[in-house]
Amino acid sequence: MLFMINKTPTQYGNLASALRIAAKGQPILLYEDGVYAAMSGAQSEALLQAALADHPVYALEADLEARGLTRLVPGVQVIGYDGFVELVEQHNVAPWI
Amino acid sequence: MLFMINKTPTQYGNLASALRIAAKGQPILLYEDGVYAAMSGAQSEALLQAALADHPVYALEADLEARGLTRLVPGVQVIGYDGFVELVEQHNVAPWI
Amino acid sequence: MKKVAIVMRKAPYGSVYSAEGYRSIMGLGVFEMDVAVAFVDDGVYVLLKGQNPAKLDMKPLGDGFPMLSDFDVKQFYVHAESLAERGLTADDLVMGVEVLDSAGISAALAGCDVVLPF
Amino acid sequence: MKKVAIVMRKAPYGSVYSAEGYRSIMGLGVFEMDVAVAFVDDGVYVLLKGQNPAKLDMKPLGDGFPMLSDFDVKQFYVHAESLAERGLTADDLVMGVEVLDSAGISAALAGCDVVLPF
Amino acid sequence: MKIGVLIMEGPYQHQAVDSAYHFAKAALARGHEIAGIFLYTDGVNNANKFIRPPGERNVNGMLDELGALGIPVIACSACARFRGLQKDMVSANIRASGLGSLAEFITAADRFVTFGD
Amino acid sequence: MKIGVLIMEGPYQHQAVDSAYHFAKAALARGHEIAGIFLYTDGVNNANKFIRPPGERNVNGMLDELGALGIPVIACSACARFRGLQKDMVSANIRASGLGSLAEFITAADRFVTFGD
Repeated sequence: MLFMINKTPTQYGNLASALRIAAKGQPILLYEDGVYAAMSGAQSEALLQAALADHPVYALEADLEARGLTRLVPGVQVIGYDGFVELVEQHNVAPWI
Repeated sequence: MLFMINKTPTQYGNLASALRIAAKGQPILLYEDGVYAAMSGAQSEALLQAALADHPVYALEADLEARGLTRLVPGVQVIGYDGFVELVEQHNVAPWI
Repeated sequence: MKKVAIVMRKAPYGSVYSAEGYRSIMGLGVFEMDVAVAFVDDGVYVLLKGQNPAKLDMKPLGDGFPMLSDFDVKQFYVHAESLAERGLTADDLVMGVEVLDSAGISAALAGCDVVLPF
Repeated sequence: MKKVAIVMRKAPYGSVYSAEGYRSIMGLGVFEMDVAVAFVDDGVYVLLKGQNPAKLDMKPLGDGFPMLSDFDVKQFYVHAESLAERGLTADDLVMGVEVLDSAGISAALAGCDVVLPF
Repeated sequence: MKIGVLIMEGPYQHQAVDSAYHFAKAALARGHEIAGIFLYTDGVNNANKFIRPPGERNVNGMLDELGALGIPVIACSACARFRGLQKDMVSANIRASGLGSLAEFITAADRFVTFGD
Repeated sequence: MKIGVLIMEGPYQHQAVDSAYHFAKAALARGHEIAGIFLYTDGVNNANKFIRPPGERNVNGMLDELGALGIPVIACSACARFRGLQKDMVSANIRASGLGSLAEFITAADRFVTFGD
């Protein structure tokens, strides 16, 4: 199951909620406003570190670039839409929107 | 300044944000999904108690009834749309949506 | 037969999502599809007893759920932590449901082919 | 002359709100109106340097803000705690702004007749 | 008192337009004047006269009713172009116009309330 | 692989339809088939052929382009009635139909992805 997160972790509970439900090893995709969770130095980094401890975490490149996000938490894997499709090939999808 | 909150306190940061910005004594109106913050016994009750310590807190009756909310935190003042208008008569409005 | 999970995470009335989630359960239930419904986060509010949106000129939502069994939809899961955080118990809900912990919800979703979020 | 505060609390691109907030600043600035802009919560992301939504086929937003002074909009306030929580400093922003604590933002809003939220 | 209203979400998807309507009716009942209702971003979709909800409240009808009382109800013309709302789709008591109308309502109003998401 | 797509938000207000479009294009580029794109709730507003954004991407054009490739793009007919989207406003390569189409797409698809708010 691929958990898809499209909201910021600073004003919305989506990422925290997904981390309660997702089983260890299931991947997390940050896209749209969800990519802000990948920023290093933010208070929400603790949440992302918790995610990385149990899950592969991906962030969509087009959404990172749009928002000017460059300082990312190490371990987050930046992927394009083709990588997004590849994840969907491998997993059923749980849009945690 | 009347701070208007229309989101739940459990998945959205709106109420917490308004409480940082609102000056002591400025009223808070819970309406739409914001009325869930008025429920007693929820974990978010601590946030509402903090609000009540510094602000008059109002909740819109039509929205409470729609959602079946009856067990309210003591101190929350239930008002109709006419009460909403009365608050707007007395204050400029900051919709914290 | 495809197994579809309707996952409700939003509160009712403030947005159309929960009402449309309900309509999609009925709509998909009439087709050959194995539908499960999970209530997580603010979605647990959808099942709260005593909803009455008459003053908003809207239709009540919660009371419709017990009737979904007529559409052969019988798997209803509620997330225990989401209930507890909101100061709610199973007695506050319009129907009997299976209350599951996070691992239980996770397992229920893992058994489905499709997750539709509302 | 009416004093209007545009309060930006949402992140850009995910929804239209910040883009329309920008358009409303320009639109109202040409009329006889005293416009102040406050960036709070996720709204501080609107001013982040280096935005490039070319791959989304959208228009970049942040770079437009320094030009708003041409429309006589010159009061820009950023909430200090919102910046700090996001690991950002004033150097990360596209323009010089007044960084205010919560009491400062509160006072700025209290001096306005109208708050438009975006 | 004169009260201005801004609506930023469309019909049925969010409660915003419903809240705005009930607020406006209550304001009128308390003897206030509504300086104007400006429909912005998705709010313009409420102006669509072809809205036909089977067995539910008609959100366009509700706003049009306020327009029929003489309240200016204005849909942002730029937002309308972005959303495919053409002039002949707008109900009788609503008009399309620019942000100047919003500025006008703000100028005229003693209080101003925004409803959105 | 066959992939189904559901879109629950309208043009410009949210990024959902843009994300869905870029995802679908990438899926096609990787050799997949799109079983169908279902436009639900505000998603039906993307079907409006009168969308004319001055100097910006045309969201209706993007979905219509996918329809022209032979992908079924279906707007929920009940949601369309609630939102005033009439049949003659729907662009050439999009059609209105019921939830049966959504069920059909789910049945046909190996994977199913929803975009919304």
